[in-house]
Amino acid sequence: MQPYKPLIVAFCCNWCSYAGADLAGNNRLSYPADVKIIRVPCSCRVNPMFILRAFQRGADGVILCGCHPGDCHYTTGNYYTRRRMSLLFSMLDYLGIERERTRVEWVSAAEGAKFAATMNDFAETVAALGENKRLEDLRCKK
Amino acid sequence: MQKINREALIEKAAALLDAGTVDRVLAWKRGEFDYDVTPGLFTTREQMEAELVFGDFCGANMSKYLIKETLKGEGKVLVFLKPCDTYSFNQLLTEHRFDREKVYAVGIPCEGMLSVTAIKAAAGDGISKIDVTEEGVVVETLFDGTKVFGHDEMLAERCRNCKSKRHVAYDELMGEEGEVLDSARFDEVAKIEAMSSEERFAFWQGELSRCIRCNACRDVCPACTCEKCVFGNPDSGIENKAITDSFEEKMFHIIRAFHVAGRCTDCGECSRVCPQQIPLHLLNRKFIKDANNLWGDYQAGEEVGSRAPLVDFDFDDMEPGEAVIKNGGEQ
Amino acid sequence: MIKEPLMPVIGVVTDIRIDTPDVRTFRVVTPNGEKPFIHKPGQCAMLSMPGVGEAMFSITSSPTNTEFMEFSIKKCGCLTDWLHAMEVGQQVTVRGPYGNAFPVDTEFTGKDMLFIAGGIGLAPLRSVINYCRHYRDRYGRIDIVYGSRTKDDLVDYNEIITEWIGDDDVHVHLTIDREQEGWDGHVGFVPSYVKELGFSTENRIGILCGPPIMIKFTLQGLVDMGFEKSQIYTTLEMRMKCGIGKCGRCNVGSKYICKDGPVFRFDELDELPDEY
Amino acid sequence: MRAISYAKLDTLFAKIAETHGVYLPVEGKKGTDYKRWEQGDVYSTALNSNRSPKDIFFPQSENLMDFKVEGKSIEIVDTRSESEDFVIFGVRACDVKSIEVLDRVFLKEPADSYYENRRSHAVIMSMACTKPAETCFCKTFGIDPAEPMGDIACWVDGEVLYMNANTEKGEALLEKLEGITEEASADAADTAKALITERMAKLPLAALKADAFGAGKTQKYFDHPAWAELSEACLGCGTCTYVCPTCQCYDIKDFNTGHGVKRFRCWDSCMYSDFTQMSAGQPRLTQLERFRQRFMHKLVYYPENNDGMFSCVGCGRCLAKCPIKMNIAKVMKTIGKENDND
Repeated sequence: MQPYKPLIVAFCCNWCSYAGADLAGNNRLSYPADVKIIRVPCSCRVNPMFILRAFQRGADGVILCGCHPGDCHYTTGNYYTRRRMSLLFSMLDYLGIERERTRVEWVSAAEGAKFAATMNDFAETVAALGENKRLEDLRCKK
Repeated sequence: MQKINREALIEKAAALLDAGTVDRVLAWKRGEFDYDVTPGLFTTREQMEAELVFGDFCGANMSKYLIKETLKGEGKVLVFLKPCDTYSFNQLLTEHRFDREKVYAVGIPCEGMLSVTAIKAAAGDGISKIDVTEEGVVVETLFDGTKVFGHDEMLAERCRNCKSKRHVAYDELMGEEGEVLDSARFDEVAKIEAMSSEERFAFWQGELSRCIRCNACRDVCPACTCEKCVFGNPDSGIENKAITDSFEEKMFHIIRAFHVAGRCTDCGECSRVCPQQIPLHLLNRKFIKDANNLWGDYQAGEEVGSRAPLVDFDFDDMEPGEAVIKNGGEQ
Repeated sequence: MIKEPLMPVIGVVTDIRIDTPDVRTFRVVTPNGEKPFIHKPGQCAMLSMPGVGEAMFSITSSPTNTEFMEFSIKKCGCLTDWLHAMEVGQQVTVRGPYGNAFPVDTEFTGKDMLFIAGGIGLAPLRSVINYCRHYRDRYGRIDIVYGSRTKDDLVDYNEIITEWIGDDDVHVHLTIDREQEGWDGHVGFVPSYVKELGFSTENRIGILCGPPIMIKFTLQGLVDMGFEKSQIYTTLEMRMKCGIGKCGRCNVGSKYICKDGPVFRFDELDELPDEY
Repeated sequence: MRAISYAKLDTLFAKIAETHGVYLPVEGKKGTDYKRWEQGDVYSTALNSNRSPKDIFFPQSENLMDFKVEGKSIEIVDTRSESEDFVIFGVRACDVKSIEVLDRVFLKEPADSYYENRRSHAVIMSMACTKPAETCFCKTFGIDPAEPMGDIACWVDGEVLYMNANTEKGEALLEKLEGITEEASADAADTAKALITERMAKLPLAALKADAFGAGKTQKYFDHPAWAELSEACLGCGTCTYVCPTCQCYDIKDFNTGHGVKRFRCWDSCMYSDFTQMSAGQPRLTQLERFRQRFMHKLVYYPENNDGMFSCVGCGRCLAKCPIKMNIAKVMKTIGKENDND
C-alpha cells in the first residue's frame, strides 16, 4: 500500500523562513511536494483563523515557520506568535485534534537544510496520522 | 454574612437618585416567573418598588450594559455589581470601553446564584414558585406538589466554583467584603485533559454539535465588545448564521474563546445563556489555565490596566511544542 | 423535475456599456441567445455570480425589447464590484421576474406621465419610459426630470440625447447639482427644479425614484403643487435573498418588497410603517 | 380510535420503520431533540424539545444547488432528490400548529420545492400534553393541547397509547398498524383529555389573551412607546428565533469549496444587525427596530396575510431560553395592556 501523502500548509515568514525555503530549493534539497508554502510578512501575522481555515480546506497538518526568537525583522513579532500558538495548539489538543498535526519551527534564512529536514520530518509525522478527519469540512472534500 | 435584599437595594438606589448622584439605575427587573429576571433601567423609586428584584436568579452581569448606557446622556448611572461582575467591570475599563466618571458602582455581596436549568432538570416542568429557605431550594410545582433540593446542588456551575467573593472595583460597598476563594474551577478542565485524544474529541463533538449559532455566548460576553465582530464579516467564512457543518461549530467556538483569551474574567455568562447548555466556560477556562500554567497566574480584571498574557511576552517563554505537552500532558 | 423558484438559469453577458464612472449597463441573454424571461416594466431579477453573491436588480430594458434584457448597475458592493470587473462573454445566473410592476396598462393609460429620477434612480424608470415611448399613443404628454451630481453621472445620457429628446411630445428636463464646464443646461437639485418647472396635477401620474433625500423633498414639492399621493408612484429597495416573500428580510409591515413591491403608490406607503 | 400498550412503543416504531423513516424526540445528554429512530431509542415525554420539529422540514442549513464555474461559463447542478416517506412521532399540539404556520409561508405560491418535498412525504403523529409547563400558553392562540391536530393524534392514559386519525394520510398509516394495535372506543381518551383541560386552566399564563393583536394593528402598535423599554436589554442574539418553531427567515449564501460552489440556505435571524444591512444603508438601525420587527411580525403582520392566524404558537421555548428573559408573553402583556381599558 502507498503511504498516505498528506497535504501540509506551511506559513513562512517573509524574512527568514521563506528565504530558508528558497535556499533549500537552491541547494536542491528535497522536501515533499505536498508542502504548500504561504508567505506571510511575519509569523505574527498568522491569525488563528488562518490555521483553522487551512484545515478546513483540506490540510492534514499546519506548520508555522518564523525567524528565531530575537531575530524578528519587526523585533518582537515572533515572541507574540510563540505565546499565541502555545495557547491555540493546546486548545486544539484539548478538543481532541491530534497535537502532531500542528507545529511551530524557527528557521532562519541560512537554514535551508533545516527547512528541508523540518518539512520531511513533519510530513512523515502527519503521514503516520493519516487523513485529517477531526477538523475537516466535508463540503471541501472532493 | 449579611444578606442584602431588594428593599436595601431600592433604599440605596432611591437615596442616590434623590441626592442627584445618579440619574438612572441599572438593575434586575421582575419577570413572568420567579426565575426569569431581565436586566432593566429604573429612574424612579416607584418603578423600583414595582419591578426591581434581587434574589437567587439575578445572575446577569450588568457590566457590559454600561458601554451602551454611559453613551446616553451626561448623568451618572448606578450599577449594582456582584463580586464576579466587578472583574468584568475592571476589564472593560482596562480596554477603555466606557467612561468611569459616568458610573457609580455599588458592590453587593453574592452567595451564589441558582441555575434555572438545574432546577428544571431536577423538578421537571410546571414550576409555580421557587423559594430559598433554610431547608434548601423549595420548588412548588403545578402538578407534583412541593419538592426540596439542596442549595449547593442547585447553584449555577460558576457559583459552585466561585473564584472570588471580593469586589475589585466599587464606589461604595454594601455588606461585608469577601475573600478571593481557592476555587476548584479548573478541575473539570483537568478531567478532560486527562482523557485520551479520542475521548476528548468525542466529548467536544458531542457538546459542540448541539450549537445552533445563536451567538448568545458572544453577545452576552462582557469581553466581546468589538463594534464589528469578525463573525459579522461575510468574508470570515463563519458569518452570524446558523451553522452549516461540524467544522464551523468548532471554528466558531475556538475563535470565540481565543478572541477573549487573556481578557476573559471567567464570569461564566456564556455558559449561563447557552440555550443548548454547552459548557462553554470549559473552553475559556482552558485558556486561562494554560496561560497561568505557562506564564504565571493572571486574573483578568483584577486590576485596571494590567497587561494580559497575550499582549506580553518573555524572552525565555516556552516553545509551543513543549507548551502543548506541558498543558495537555504526555499522551 | 419540479419547478423551483430559487433555481436560476444561465445568462450570458453579451454587451457591457459604460454609462458613468460607476454605472455600467449589462446586456444579458440565455446561452442560446434568447431573452431569459418575459417581464413587466418595474419588475426585478436576481443576478448572481456563484461564489460572489446574489442580489436583486431592476430590469432596465423595456418589456417591448424581445431580444435581450438589460441591467444598469451601480458599483457599490461586493457583487457589483465583481460585475463591473467582468468581461463580455461571462456567464452569470439570473432568476425572476420578481415583484409587481408599474400599472402601465391600467392606471397609467391615457394619462400624462411625469418621471422624476435622480442618479441611478433612472434605472428602474427606464423600462417604463421606454414602454411608454413604444406605445406612445396610449399616453399623453411625457415629462422626464432627471438630475445627477455631474454631467458624467447621468445614466443613459446617449439614449436620452439621441432618442428620447427627439420623440414626439416627450419633454426631457436635465439638471446637474453643480456648475460644470461644457454644461449649458439647468443647474440645481431635482426637487427645486421640479418646483421651478411646475406641473399641473390634472390627469397626471408622477413616478419618483432616486436617493431617499431626493424622494422626500420632491414628494413634498409635488404635494405642495396639489398632487394627490395616490397619483405618485415610487419603487423601493431592500436587502433581498429569496425574491418570493419567504426569507423575511424585505418585510415592511405586512408587505414584502420583493413580492408586493417594489412599486408602491405613496398613499399605500403611508399605510406601512416607516421602515424602508 | 386505535390503542396500543405504552410498553409496546418499540413494536409500533419498528412496524412504522418498515415503510417509513421515523423521527421522534429522544432524551440526549442535555435535553431532548428529534432524531431518527433506531432500535433502542426511547421516546422522550419531555414537553419541549430543544429544537422544534421545524428542523425536519426546514433544516438549519441545506444545500440548494451546486455550481461548477470554469472560465467564463457556469454549470448549474440540481442536487435535489425525492424525500423518503417519514413519520414524526410525538409532536406537541403547539408544534403541529407551527408546521401549519410554516406551510402558509413555504407552500404559498410560488411554493418552495425543498420544503414541499419533505412536507408532502411526512405523516405527523401528534401527542397530547398531559403535563404542560408554566411557560406554556398555546391556548392564547386557540390551540387545544387536548385535541392536537396532525395526521394522527395520540393520547397517553396510564399504560395505553390511543391514536386517532385526523386525515386520510393518518388513516392509511393506522390501517397499516392494525396488526399490532387494538380497536378502542371513540371516547377512550376522554379521561386523558379532561385531565389536560383541567390542568391547562391552572397555568400561570392561562389568562394571556391575543385579542389585542392581529391584522390591522400596525399603526396602533408600531410607534408604541414601550418598545424602547422592552428592547433595552436585548442582546441581539438569535436564540429566540432559532428555537422558535415558526420563525422562518433564512439566508442564501454561497460556499466556495475550492472545486465548485455550493449555494446553501441557512436560518437567519431578524435580531441580527446585519440581517437587513445593504451597501446603501440599513432600514432597521437599532435593536429596537429589530426587536419590534420580530414581535410585530408574529402578532400583526403575519395575521394580516394569513386570515388572522398568529405566527406564535405559545410553545414557551423563547420564555425558557432567552438569555435576558425577555419574551413574547411580556411583550403581549405590555403592548396589549391599554386594550384592557378599551
